[in-house]
Amino acid sequence: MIIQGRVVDFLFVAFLFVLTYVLARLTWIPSIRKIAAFDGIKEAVGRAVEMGRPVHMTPGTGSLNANESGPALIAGLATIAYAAELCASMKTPFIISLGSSDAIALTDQLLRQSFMVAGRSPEEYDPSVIRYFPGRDTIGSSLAFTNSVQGLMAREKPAANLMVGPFYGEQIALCEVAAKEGAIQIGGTQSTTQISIFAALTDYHIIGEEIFAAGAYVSKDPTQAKMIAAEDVAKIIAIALISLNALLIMLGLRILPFLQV
Amino acid sequence: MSNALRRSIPRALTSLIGLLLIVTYFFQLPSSIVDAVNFIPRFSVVIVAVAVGVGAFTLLKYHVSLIRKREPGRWIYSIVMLLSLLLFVIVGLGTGVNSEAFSWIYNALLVPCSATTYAMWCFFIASACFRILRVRGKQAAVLLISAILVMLSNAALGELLWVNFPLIGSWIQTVPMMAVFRALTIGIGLGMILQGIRVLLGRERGYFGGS
Amino acid sequence: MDAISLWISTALTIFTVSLIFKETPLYRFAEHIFMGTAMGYGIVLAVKATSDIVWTPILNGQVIWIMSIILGLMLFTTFSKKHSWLSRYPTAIVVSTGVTLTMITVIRSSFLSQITSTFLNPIAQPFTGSPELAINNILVIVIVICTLAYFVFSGAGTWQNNRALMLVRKAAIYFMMFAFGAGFAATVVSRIALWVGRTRYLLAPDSLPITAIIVVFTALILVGLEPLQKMWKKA
Amino acid sequence: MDLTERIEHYGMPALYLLLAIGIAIPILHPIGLPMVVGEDTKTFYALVDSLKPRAIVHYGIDPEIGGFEELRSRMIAIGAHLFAKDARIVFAGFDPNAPEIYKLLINDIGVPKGKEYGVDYVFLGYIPGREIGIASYAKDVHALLSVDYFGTPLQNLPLMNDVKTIRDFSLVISFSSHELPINYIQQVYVPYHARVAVVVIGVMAPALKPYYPDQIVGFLSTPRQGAEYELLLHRPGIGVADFDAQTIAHAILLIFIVAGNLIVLKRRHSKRGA
Repeated sequence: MIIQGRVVDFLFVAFLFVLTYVLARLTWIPSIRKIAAFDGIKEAVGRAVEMGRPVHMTPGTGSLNANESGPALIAGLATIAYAAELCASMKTPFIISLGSSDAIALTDQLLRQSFMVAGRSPEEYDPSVIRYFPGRDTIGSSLAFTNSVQGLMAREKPAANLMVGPFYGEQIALCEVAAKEGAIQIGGTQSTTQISIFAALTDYHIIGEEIFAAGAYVSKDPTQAKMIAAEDVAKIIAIALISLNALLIMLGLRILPFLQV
Repeated sequence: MSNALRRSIPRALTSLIGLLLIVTYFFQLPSSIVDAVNFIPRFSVVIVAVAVGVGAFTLLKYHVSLIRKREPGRWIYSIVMLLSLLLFVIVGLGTGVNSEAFSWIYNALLVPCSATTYAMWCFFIASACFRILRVRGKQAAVLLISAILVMLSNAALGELLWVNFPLIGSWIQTVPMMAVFRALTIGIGLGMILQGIRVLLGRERGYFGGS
Repeated sequence: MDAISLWISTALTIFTVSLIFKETPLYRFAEHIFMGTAMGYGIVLAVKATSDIVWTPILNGQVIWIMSIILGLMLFTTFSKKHSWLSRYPTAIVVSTGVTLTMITVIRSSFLSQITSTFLNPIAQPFTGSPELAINNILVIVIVICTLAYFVFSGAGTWQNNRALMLVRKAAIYFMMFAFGAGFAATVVSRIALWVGRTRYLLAPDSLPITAIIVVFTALILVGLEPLQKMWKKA
Repeated sequence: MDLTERIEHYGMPALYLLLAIGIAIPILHPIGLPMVVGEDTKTFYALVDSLKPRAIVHYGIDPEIGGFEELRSRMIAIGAHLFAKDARIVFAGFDPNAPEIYKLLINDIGVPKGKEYGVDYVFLGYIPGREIGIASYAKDVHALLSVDYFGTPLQNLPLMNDVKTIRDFSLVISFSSHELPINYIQQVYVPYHARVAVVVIGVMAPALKPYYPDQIVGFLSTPRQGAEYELLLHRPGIGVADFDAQTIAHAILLIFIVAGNLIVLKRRHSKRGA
């Protein structure tokens, strides 16, 4: 039996699973709207090549197994893997600041893959591009990470600064230090309290959920676009529910109780 | 076989664990099964704790290489880093986290550094205001207007100009801002769910399966 | 607090904050102290957490917990070129728990309950509600719908080119910019408060003289270091 | 170099210096800039003021150490007010920083003469488990804890003998820098309908505002309300100094925002001219 109070939740997840399955079977391939920020990554890497300065990337701090920060970290790493691929194919140096010790192995694997996709030999990949600083998963606060990355950016003077992942306020410091070095900045996070800072401070802002679209957006795999389409269907359902309720409630009918089961 | 060990089995493991966790969350199952599945999150907590060693090793490896190379302007600081790390670990593991010595080091070294790194955000937000809040275009103008309205309503200055300023600020935060953030929350939630499905199906690029 | 720790913590405070002007050896010194102590603290916490969770059950005969340690140690294979694939097993466990646990909680907290809290009455019970409430409710509904519609990605070049939808997306951008401005400004007060607190610490009666001495010293380094280095090179 | 270039070049360091000095002045010598006391503060003040003598109040020390500074003036003023109203206070925290903050706080509040530990106030220390911790605390304090922070058995503390569940509290206040107050609402208000008042840092305000005034009876979310509270209490302290510092800092920021926009205007103008 389904646990009480979780029926609607379950139906919804089941619906999404079925939807993705059905969409994956179809031959129809949805076309995905352009996300300017992802094209900004290309521009940023290109600028780093021109200026002969490195690209700095960070997925923020947090733990892979934690609520919310885990998915955001994976989304950030997907974007970073793409940017690293661009850097590798243009032979431009890059630095990755990690604040999550459990993500080191994953990052290492992703970077090897990026080098291979970019057509470089795995021997050319130098694991020391991954700089680790104790972050939220280790000491419960991101301040040591922030402090070290500030120093790193002030010394290495990156031409571009890519920040995608879980951030908890430290991005204001990272953005300002990078701005002082004249870096072009791209940022995005899942935390609603922190989105505004990125929107105000970065040149290209990956807004909210767009960070989760990264992998799908940059890959040529048509299934990925179908996953995005499934998300769109759910969003349209949300819009429909809200508008439907607005109409019905004026007529004195309530659909709210059905969603609270 | 080797490909199975390297790729397929980890991928299958991911899907299996995810499925087990979903099923135990939604369905009423015998407590023996629930207890067994509850082992998984606790296992992963231990893995994350052990992973700190991987982090420490990565950090040490980099700094030891700086010291070996006698990197100008860097290696001396790497020694400082190593020494403070050693001091903390020796005192912490030797005398325990509740000892006097440990809390002395904690309060003299770690607390001022973290408090100051945090407090510096005051200067960074100030320079961000100066640098960013400029009318460069229509969108920037909208951002500037709402930012100034909220700032005025938070400080006494707005109130001196007009008594109702604080009301404007709180209206902006409770109506339009809240509405936008609610929509963003819905979208981000969906993004996370779909990402979860991608991971479980082995289709997420940020995870091994994506290629 | 005793005098030595007062000197040390005041010095670290001022050295750290000096980064806003320039990166100097003073900042670098404080930075590496912080890095080292934080890592050390992290190690101590991790050792304690591991032994707290694992040690007692193992002593009670639950040998399966040794597996969790072994899985954790498998992450270290990332440093070897040949065996790094072994690290995929622990990563698989960590990632799938993180992703799945988020997934099942987010359905309620970020999706369903956010939708149900937008179940507002646009005319706010015409006979009892206030006109302001009605306007606010309509605004909330419109903004939520526009912003949601902005994030519909698929259908580019086909039905998304609809005039009305383009207008909705444009409106959504302005709504978002307005919200981001407010969200940005709302953090200003808290951020200023942080430095106010630090200033209060630096200017407390017993640390005031120490602060003065270290500020002067730091200022001298900030201003004088570069000319000095140039002179040194010339000589 | 013309004026706009000069502003661009020297603007940042000048802004930093002015800000540091502008904040330092009122900390050394509070100015006492004029202010209007807001409705939320008046409501909160009346809430505490209407407590009956010997009423029991839960004082939740739930901020992170970094968020404490922003809450400090409000925590002190409300604590002092509770003591002045002869309320009995149970200090406890659901954030690991609670013990550190308690030591600073009790020193700041200054326990009035005649108030005795164990009779008029107790400190239960840090209670782990966040939401689960709050739920078990609300259900039965004695089942959750057997000793206070200092190791004294709860039955030896006269105050704790009058406390069993959350229903014994006339008022439950949470001071926090993160989402713990939401857990209070879920675990204390929803099941027991206890009177919950919440004091948070500005960043958390949007998250909690929707609950006020339906689920929570008092809500403070900006540091200036600390100053307002001090004025109502006739006990000017760090809140007033904080408020002066905030006002000066905001004035400096606004001046620099105007200067930044002048640069943009000037550039646009000169481009058109050229």
